[in-house]
Amino acid sequence: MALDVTWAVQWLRLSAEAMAKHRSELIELDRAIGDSDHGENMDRGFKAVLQKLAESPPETPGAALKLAAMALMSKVGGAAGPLYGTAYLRAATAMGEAGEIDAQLLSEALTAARDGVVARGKAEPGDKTMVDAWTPAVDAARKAAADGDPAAVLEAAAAAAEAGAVATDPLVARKGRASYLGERSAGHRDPGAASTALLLRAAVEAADHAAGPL
Amino acid sequence: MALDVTWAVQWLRLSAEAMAKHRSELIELDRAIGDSDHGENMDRGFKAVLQKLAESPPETPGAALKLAAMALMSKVGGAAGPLYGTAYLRAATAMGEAGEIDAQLLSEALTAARDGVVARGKAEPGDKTMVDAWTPAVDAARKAAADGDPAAVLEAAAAAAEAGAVATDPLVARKGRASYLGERSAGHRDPGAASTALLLRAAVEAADHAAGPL
Amino acid sequence: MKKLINDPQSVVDESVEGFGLAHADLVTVHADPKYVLRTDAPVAGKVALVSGGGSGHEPLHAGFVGLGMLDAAVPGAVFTSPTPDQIIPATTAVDSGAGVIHIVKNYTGDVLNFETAAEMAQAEGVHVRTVLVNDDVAVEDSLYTAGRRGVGGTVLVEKIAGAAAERGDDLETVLAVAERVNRNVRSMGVALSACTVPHAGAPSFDLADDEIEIGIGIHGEPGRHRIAMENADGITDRLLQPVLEDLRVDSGEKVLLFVNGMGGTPQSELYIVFRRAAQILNDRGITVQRSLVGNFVTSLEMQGCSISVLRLDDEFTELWDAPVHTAALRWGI
Amino acid sequence: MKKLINDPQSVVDESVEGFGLAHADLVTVHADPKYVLRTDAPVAGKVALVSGGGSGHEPLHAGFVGLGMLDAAVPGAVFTSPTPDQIIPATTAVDSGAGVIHIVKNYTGDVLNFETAAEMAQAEGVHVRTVLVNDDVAVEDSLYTAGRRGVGGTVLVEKIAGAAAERGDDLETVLAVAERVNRNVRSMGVALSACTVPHAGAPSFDLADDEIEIGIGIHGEPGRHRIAMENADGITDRLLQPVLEDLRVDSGEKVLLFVNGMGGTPQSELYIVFRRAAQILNDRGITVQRSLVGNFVTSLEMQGCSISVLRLDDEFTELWDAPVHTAALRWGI
Ligand SMILES: Nc1ncnc2c1ncn2[C@@H]1O[C@H](COP(=O)(O)OP(=O)(O)O)[C@@H](O)[C@H]1O
Ligand SMILES: Nc1ncnc2c1ncn2[C@@H]1O[C@H](COP(=O)(O)OP(=O)(O)O)[C@@H](O)[C@H]1O
Ligand SMILES: [Mg+2]
Ligand SMILES: [Mg+2]
Ligand SMILES: [Mg+2]
Ligand SMILES: [Mg+2]
Repeated sequence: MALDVTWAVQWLRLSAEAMAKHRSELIELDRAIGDSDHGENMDRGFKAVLQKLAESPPETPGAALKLAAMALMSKVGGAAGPLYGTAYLRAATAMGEAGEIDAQLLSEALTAARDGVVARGKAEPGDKTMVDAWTPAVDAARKAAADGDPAAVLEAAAAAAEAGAVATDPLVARKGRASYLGERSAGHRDPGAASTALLLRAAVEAADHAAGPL
Repeated sequence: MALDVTWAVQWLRLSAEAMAKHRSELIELDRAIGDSDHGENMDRGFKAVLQKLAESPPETPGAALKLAAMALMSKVGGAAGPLYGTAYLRAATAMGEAGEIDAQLLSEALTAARDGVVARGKAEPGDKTMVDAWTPAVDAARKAAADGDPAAVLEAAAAAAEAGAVATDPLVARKGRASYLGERSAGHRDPGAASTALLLRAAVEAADHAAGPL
Repeated sequence: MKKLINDPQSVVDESVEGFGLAHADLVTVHADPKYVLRTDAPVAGKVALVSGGGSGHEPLHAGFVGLGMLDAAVPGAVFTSPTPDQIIPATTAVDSGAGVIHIVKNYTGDVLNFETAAEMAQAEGVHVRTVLVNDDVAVEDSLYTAGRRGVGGTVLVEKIAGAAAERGDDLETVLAVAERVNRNVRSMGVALSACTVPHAGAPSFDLADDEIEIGIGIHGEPGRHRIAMENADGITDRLLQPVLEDLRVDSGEKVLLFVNGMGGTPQSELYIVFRRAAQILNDRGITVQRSLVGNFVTSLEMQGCSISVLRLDDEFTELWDAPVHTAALRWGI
Repeated sequence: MKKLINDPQSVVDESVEGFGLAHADLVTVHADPKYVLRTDAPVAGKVALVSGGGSGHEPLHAGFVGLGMLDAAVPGAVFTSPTPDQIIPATTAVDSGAGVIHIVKNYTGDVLNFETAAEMAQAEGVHVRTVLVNDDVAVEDSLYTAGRRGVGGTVLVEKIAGAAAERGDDLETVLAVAERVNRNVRSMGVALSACTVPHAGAPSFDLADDEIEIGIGIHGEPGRHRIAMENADGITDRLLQPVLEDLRVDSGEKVLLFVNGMGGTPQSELYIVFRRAAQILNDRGITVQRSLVGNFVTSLEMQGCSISVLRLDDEFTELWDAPVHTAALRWGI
């Protein structure tokens, strides 16, 4: 199974589906410790991604992610917009012109994405942000990359991101809007970590699809 | 039993008690078809009456009612303030300098009060206003006056006012704030008719008190 | 009931006191009896305007005391008209000899209390004239009611008559201007929620989550009818149509469009209503020459709005544009 | 959820469109990407001020576009910061060559989006400087948070820096004024009720009938702690004390006292809070030299208020008093 542009486009489509499907859930998470907009923002952003995809179909995985980055940057707003925008842009840059993404390149792209989030947001692991999903995902991806199977890399990343998101529950936020709540932020999942996990799961599903008929 | 200044003062005191006790009930009536203030207005007004009574004790029943008229006029506000103010002023004028009010004078004073309300408010019987309590009260008082017992006049007036207030329930208001509701005003008691009944009942009780020890 | 108050009985006292502290450059507050004067009252040779009514409609009326508008405001208890013992001294205090106009919203209580006060001030030698504001088209059948209520249009009467007084018009001329504004303005309101009168402690009416009250007044009283919730454009249509019908404003005419918030509705929503109303007027060939959007005649924290349309002529426009300096309306100075 | 809206997704579009229709003399609205310009922008030789942020805080920011204040406002989705593709064209549109200042409330989203936009506008040759407003003392421990939020003080920064720009100060001077305002203002807010974000459909937090949230921001986010309901004086004390402590304002100093409504609180209650706050300042020998009371930085229909205190010096007072002509603040013109 190859992670080519078909996979990348499918990933973005399934991401859009996931954001629409989990919109209320992400709003609800953000309502508890933020300002009730994360699901709305992500849904709006990925709808814009779909539109861009229809307007100008990309030719490489990197181009697909770059297109997504631009759409997210200009339509999501809030903290998540620039953070995801940077993440996708850095990943796209890492992928370069490659027509197919192998396990190694995939793990490098995920690492670049995470580094982009950290560079923009300056959050550290444990601050109860999307970094707490990205960082374990990157660690798991790098480990899995040794075996050379990109699908396994994706699965490892998604599973680790999911665990990372769950692990934000007890944390006290130190970055982003939830940090204003201090101790009261504990006991709730970080919305951005949750959306990161959903997006990485969509990447796995896209790879499954790409393996079978579309 | 004589309706002298002691009775008049007692009437005003018991009126104040009744307004305080039924404050919420009158607010609730006004909430349904008005603006939720009648009980508050009357309570505030009669508290002012009590204060005036303490400051300058009146020497005749007429003086007591005049004092009440002035206090009500300046503290009740809304529609009820000028209407009750006029009623008490006209009654006071009818009573003149008399030290004791006999049945005939009492019925004349009640008539003058009612006429004052009508002159100011221009409501007709059936318009769902306090006139619907005052008018039957006056009719009953005049009939009872023939027997010469002022206590019986008061009782007749109070009972008729109570019945008149109850009879406003099905009416559609044509005067005052409730008239804006049109048909929707039916099915609720008029707050002003209800307070008129309470005030006339207080007059009866004052006469009972005046008969026994104060 | 949660309110930023200390005691339901002291709401008006403390609020008016705070108003006086915040706007000491504009107004002088008299505590007992309670009324609010322009600091420079009486203004020599000027016809004075006095208005008043129940409290709970802020900024009406005290927020409109100042140059180019009211000379005095007389606040009653919440939703309860003020009493003659307040209105009389306010009236005499602002009279420069040129006479005083009482701007009275048409409610039985306000009418009766101002009537008494006018009579007594007149007896003290003040020339008092009264204009009754009754712009509310929600009251359909004025023969069988206390007559149309004064609502949003009141601000427009106060502003335009205030400018006429400020430019030096005499008593009868200012009165005629005020009456002409009243004849040329119509309003209608909607409530999405009731308000809670502090001393009552309970909402002034009960409204289900999917219901709205059409044709409400400004005292938290229920409206003429209750309908299922609609979108903003639908509600705007329902408010504007009776206003336009009653005002009989034609294509080619110019109007002032006033979208007034009832107190608890965010400004963003008022502009959504304004947008639709302006579109409708535009479609009918009516020019929106002036506009006003905001909380001016409120019902405590009620959610909802009213729409007022005033037919403009050159004189009205000139008087509207004339300088005004009050706590709630200010321009040209 | 009952709101005067047509569709949760079109709230900002329609509201800003209505705003443009109502204030066509003051502003030009660009629909896509969305931003609001002073009609006469770019003003030759003048440093331009651009602000923006999530919608739902009206009149902030579009209500402050006009002479003596902002040159452009950039509204995001409700409670969501705008994006660089809006901020960049707004920035270039108002630049006369004298440079542009971004007034940014300190929230991660606003900071990141304005940062990106500033970088790109800079790359297009516009001199962009940024002032971060962070006046909210409710955020106590800024080392372990995203830092203090920008709340009520934002209006004061916009007004005073706007006046400096209007009088012809250069880029660095206006920036210095803006930063000096920010250093001299502190705020703290309370919510009596939550607000409902249109697209969310549910209140932004749940509050019992006898509870209030102290230290709220302006995005419907919960505050720092929740306490039992208190009276207005008690609440005012709780808000004002940390403000005064943090600002370290002393007897003999002069301040501007700003009581800001969160959107759903009646004006009468704001004046009750103002009264108490003015009394406390007075008791401490601090002079309330200027005051501002009203809904200026709101959270939709939230009930509650914030108190801001700005330490005044002669320059600030002069700049505060300078003419301003915007939809929401106007004087001297
Ligand atoms: N400094 C930061 N670094 C990394 N992620 C952050 C940072 N600040 C916020 N986030 C992420 O952004 C999410 C909130 O996104 P969103 O609700 O869309 O924006 P906003 O907080 O502006 O409303 C948080 O749940 C968190 O995961
Ligand atoms: N025109 C009128 N004639 C007689 N009584 C009236 C008239 N208008 C109102 N009322 C009486 O006044 C009562 C309302 O008083 P109140 O609530 O104190 O004043 P408001 O209506 O100004 O709030 C009504 O219930 C009615 O009995
Ligand atoms: Mg959010
Ligand atoms: Mg009433
Ligand atoms: Mg009343
Ligand atoms: Mg947000």
